[in-house]
Amino acid sequence: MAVRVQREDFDVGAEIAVLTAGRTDIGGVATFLGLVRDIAGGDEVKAMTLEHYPGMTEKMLAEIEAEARERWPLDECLIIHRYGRLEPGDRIVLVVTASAHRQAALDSCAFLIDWLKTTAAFWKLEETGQGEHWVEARESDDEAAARWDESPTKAAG
Amino acid sequence: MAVRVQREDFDVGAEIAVLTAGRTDIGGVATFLGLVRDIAGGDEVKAMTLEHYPGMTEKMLAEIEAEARERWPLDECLIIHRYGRLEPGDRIVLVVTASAHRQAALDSCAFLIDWLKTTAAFWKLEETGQGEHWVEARESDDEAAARWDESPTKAAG
Amino acid sequence: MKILYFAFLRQRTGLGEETVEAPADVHDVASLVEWLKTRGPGYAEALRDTSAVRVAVNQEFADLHTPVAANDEIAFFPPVTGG
Amino acid sequence: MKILYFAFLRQRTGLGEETVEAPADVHDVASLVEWLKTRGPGYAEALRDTSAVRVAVNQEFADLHTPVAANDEIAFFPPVTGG
Repeated sequence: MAVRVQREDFDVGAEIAVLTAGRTDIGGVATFLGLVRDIAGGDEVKAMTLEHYPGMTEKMLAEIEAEARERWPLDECLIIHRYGRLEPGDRIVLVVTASAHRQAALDSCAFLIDWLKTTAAFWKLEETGQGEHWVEARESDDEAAARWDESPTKAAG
Repeated sequence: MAVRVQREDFDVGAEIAVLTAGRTDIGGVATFLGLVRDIAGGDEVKAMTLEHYPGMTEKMLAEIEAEARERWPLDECLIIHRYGRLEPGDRIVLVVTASAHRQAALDSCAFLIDWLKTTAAFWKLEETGQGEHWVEARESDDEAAARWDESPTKAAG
Repeated sequence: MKILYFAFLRQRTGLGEETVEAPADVHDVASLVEWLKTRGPGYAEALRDTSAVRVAVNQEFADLHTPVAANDEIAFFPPVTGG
Repeated sequence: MKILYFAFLRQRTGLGEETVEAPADVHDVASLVEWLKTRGPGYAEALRDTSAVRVAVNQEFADLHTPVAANDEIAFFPPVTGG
């Protein structure tokens, strides 16, 4: 169980390997890896700078991770989020959830990434051909996160 | 776009790296990694031998991959499934889906793993303390796969 | 025709694959099954309960009424359990 | 008290963090905002439209009515956009 907010890149395979090493009780590992896209709202994105609130951002991440662990039977859970200046193709966020049952792993991973993409305390400065601008909160993301206010899907095996 | 049925192990990080190398249009990569568990139906599992139908198994995997690509806007899709004798903790299956939008990646990954776990042409011989037995098809898995007969969730961002 | 057996059917027949020359009256899966069962106790045991057996003809799911011909590949196996 | 500014508020105030001694009549977020706005045009501009500003007191989301005291950490930022 871990939450990391860091400037450095991460290694997806190595992170999964650490979580699953020597474990024989984990049936499924769901992973979401977010990358910086070169297009946002129709504009070409040259780079993006993520700002966070050191302390509060981590605290909120730890809280949502605890909520996921309460809602689903998770053996392992890892959230890594980068900050600083990132360019298209760069890794930005990683969620890994591991459970005996695949549905718990899949659902909790989707829950966490929806939360991260909408509610996590980050602010994004995009550099486009039209200059720099701060990204505003998006409606469709809020809707995706709102789906999780319902009760979770039952683990199906 | 690839389907592989192989005896050899695979490297999750390396597979994701190959799919995303040099790409700046992919926003999200969803991954499901299946591992052999040491418990099944209450019995301790010492090992499991997966048998497949060479030719037909691959053909069915290619068909379901094509269906996923039709239902969701995927940039990349990879399915690797192992056969042969596997022990608890061993990697058994990998699904990787990549899309500009995270919901498409998440939903298609869940769709594919549900299908693989229920409908893929594999047969499992489990070695437990009570000897060897062939695993029978499970109801709860069929229900999970049946959910996908409905129309897919709309991409949410 | 080429006949394949998987999982418990492979164990009971004692082989995974064989090439056979079926009699002329074998024209569909049902008649093929009846003929195979006459080939020995392992076959009879494997194919005794056809409700527990699935069949594919040329790598497509089929049933007892599906026609079979000399160059076909016919596979018998239990319901798939998934990966 | 320690005041933090993020994103466009950091750019407009020209600083990410400062420690201030607020006057005695600053007792909640609303009165803190009013006082900060008197400290210069950057502050006035950053805090002009409080509907576009979110606030946290001691790393918990707060609002204009939340009390503030000398040792608190108060942060101003736009609505979060997520990661």
